[in-house]
Amino acid sequence: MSLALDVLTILSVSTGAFFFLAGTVGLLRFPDAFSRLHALTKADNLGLGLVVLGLLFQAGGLLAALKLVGAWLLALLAGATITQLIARTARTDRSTM
Amino acid sequence: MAFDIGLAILVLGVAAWTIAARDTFAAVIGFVAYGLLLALVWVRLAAPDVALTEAALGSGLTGGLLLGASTRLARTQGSAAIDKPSAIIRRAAAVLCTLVSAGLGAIVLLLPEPAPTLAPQAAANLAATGLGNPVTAVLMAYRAIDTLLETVVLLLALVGIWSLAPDQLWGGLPGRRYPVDRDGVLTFVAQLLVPVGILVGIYIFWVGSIAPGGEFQGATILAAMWIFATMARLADSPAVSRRWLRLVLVVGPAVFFAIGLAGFAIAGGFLAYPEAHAKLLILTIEVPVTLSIAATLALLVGGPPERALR
Amino acid sequence: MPNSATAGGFLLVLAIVLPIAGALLSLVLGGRHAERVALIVMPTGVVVAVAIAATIWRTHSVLQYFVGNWDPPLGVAFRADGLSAVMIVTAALLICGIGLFARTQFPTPRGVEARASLAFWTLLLAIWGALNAVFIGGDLFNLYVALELLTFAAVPLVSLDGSAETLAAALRYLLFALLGSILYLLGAVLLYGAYGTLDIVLLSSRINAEPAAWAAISLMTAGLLAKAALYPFHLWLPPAHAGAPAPASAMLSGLVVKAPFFIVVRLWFDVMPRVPERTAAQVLGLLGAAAILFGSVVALRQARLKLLIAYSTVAQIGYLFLMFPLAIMPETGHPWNSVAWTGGILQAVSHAFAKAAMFMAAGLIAEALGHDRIAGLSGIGRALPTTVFAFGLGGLSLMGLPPSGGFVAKAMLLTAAVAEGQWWWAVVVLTGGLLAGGYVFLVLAKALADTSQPVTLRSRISQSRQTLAVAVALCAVLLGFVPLRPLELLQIGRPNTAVVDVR
Amino acid sequence: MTDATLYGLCGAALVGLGLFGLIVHPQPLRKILAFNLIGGGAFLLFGVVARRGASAGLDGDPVPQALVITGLVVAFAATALAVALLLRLFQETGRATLRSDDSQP
Repeated sequence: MSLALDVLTILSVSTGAFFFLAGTVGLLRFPDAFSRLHALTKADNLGLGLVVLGLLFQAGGLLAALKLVGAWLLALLAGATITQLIARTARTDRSTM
Repeated sequence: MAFDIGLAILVLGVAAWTIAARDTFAAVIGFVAYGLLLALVWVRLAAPDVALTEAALGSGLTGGLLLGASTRLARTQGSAAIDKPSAIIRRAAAVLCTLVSAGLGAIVLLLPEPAPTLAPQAAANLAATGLGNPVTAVLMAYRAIDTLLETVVLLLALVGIWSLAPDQLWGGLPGRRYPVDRDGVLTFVAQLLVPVGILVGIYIFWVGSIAPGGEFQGATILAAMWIFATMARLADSPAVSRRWLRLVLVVGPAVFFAIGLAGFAIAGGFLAYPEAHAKLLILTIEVPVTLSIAATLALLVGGPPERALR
Repeated sequence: MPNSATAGGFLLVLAIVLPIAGALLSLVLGGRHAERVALIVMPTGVVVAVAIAATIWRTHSVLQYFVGNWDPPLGVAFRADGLSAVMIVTAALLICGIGLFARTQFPTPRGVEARASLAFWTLLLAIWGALNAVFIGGDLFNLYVALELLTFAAVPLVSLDGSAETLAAALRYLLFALLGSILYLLGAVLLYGAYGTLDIVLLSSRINAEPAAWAAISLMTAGLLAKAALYPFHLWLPPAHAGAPAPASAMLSGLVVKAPFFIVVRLWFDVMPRVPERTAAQVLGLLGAAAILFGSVVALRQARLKLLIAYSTVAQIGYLFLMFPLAIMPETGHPWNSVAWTGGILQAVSHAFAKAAMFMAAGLIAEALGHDRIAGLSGIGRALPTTVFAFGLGGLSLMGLPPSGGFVAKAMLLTAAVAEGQWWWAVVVLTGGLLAGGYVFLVLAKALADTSQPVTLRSRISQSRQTLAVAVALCAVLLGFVPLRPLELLQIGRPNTAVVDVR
Repeated sequence: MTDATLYGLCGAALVGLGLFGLIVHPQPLRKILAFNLIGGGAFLLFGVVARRGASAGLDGDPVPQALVITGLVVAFAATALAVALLLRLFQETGRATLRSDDSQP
């Protein structure tokens, strides 16, 4: 049972890490603010989500699991907001240029 | 071990980049990353209380403060190149700093074994304080005088910052008025997040007596929520002349002093607690202190009054 | 647990709590009451200071208090020896003098709160509390917090007038002070890592001559020198001390720079007494000598009175550090050590009074004339004779002429230098005295110059403020009447040293 | 080499890096940043000392850990005051540097 959980954790966290990597490459390689943001949100949503999912299998109890999910939800909310704000600023900057 | 080596190299790399970066804004971003990585190091060093403080205060609030400053100073970037020190000075500085680092490193390697420690004494006296977290016991009992003076240090820094206001703006509102949030995104998130954040801040403070956390960490989160609320224009900073604001700022150290002096009567010494009531007294101090620190930290970020009252 | 506090130990707590509680109260009550709070705290604080000195004098032992009844190393100790007592009384008297003097400049406005007066009175009390915390601190980290308290109270005073120059001066001051703090902190962590305590008494029994101790003391000393503005770390001092309002300058030059010096004395004589190192002490002495010569020569070339006095502070701080090569000898108990030691401390005290009086006088002159250009001082001696008299009395002490505290201090340093065969320090002391005579007479000659037309004063200067400046200067002069031998009070709490009578 | 020693060396290097930045950067904001970097290194040394002192069932000596918390708060206050001074200086003069001729006004 614990072996199965460990395998699930490894799979899930590795996939999450891949999305982080992809997101970072996108951030560095993509040409403008909007596509960079697009890349970043993947790292935030999926990457962190998968890492949290992987850790859930290792969480000792319900409270710890809830805290993990809470952290993910907060990060999602913050990420979505920041993305929105950056995009807005980028649009204003472009239109004034 | 491999993880630690990697982490140490990453910390050093980010630090070097922060020093070397041409753009100040970029350097500040580097500093925020540096702080978060240091928080990880603190976890590795089995100091979760410090990790929380580093993440919230050292990286978060300090980072926010410096980001704000660098955007306001953005227009002065060009003039910096003029005053650059000569190559000789730079080389001499590099040699000096290498020597300092090498010396410190050598001393770290030479530190005595077994290491001298106060952990046994701190643990043995923990029961007398009624606390479960030895770090909180150091801050609130064994070395309470440091903590007490530190709350005053924060207040003095605030008095210093306020005293920078031009005379005609004295008594006014600190900092700039943030621009209106047109799409309401920030407002929406703030409405959602600020209550959660306040809850988290109170929890972190409350849990500090038995687990990692405490008044400084909790107060920092509360301060961040205050700043967030003003950024989203949910609320505005109060004018610095408000009597209630002054009371909020001072109540923490005042209660700390009062209970400390009461110790002369009830426990035979300044800042001494009778064993039976130690935990209750410490909590009685911590609640107002958390409130005062939170308000002070938020106002320290806010800066001197910049808008006249009415 | 052994008796943790000596009788009267609570006085030490009061010495910190009283001024700081006053500062907090000022903030709550606001600018309309800040001055009144200060006027209540000042006499009370003097009583506490005198009580501390009297207790130490009567019991002939160190006053000690363990905060919260936690013994060191876990807890923090307050300790006051004879040296602490002298500094505490000096601070109390000077703060009172400066406070009374400042009432005209930072008056309490009617109805509304004024920025400058709220800040000044709050910070005055905070500086006092911080100084007392430094003078009785028995724990190196507690001393760090006390030093930060002092820095944060002192820096805003520099830029109270809000002009661009003083803002730049305050920022520069703060940056130097922060560098000093961090170096001090690095030293503290090395000491804790090596010896497991930061308590001064415990450290002194555990410390050995080894790399960790040397690195720690070097880092801490370097940090403190940056805060004390010893040459070559003096860059920040002249603009900051000259730019601040006169009462604040008096506090900064008279008292605030003495706090880091005091901690250097603690480190070298109390933390490290078993690890005497002559070479390092000679380096400190050399920096002191450089400060004396550089500061005095630059002071001679100043066109503005307040800057001249500020550069003179750079020079006079140098004298403080001459005591290290003279008082640290390989064989402890050398008869001349305590003479040099007493001379150094006496220099700190008499300079505090003399320099405060000179800044007060300069402030009055600047207020009366609307400027402080030395070239434009002609005739001020006739218009404000009392003020110029106060300046002259202070100058007497700086030059080291009798009767003055400066004379006794410098005579002691001189005698010790000659007796120990380190005659080069004697040359420096004498040259510094001559140069000080030069810049003091430069000012006096202008001020007393006979002019045909009487000067027109921009504002009337009240006689009471002039008298206060004279009173403070007289304290420096009165110190000249203490006998020429190590003061007994200063020796309380010191390891036994042979005492010589210089006469 | 233990983890603690590794981070101790890291802290020593951070102090040097920060000190270099403090000396060579002319802009005060970069100096403030460098001061915070040194602070991070110095505090890390406290953490190393604390970690080495683990005993009596505690994972580290709580005394240096508590000192770091105090130190972090003081460092923040210092940063805030320095930033406020710098911004005011910028408002008054339109520049954010300390020129060497400031000492001779």
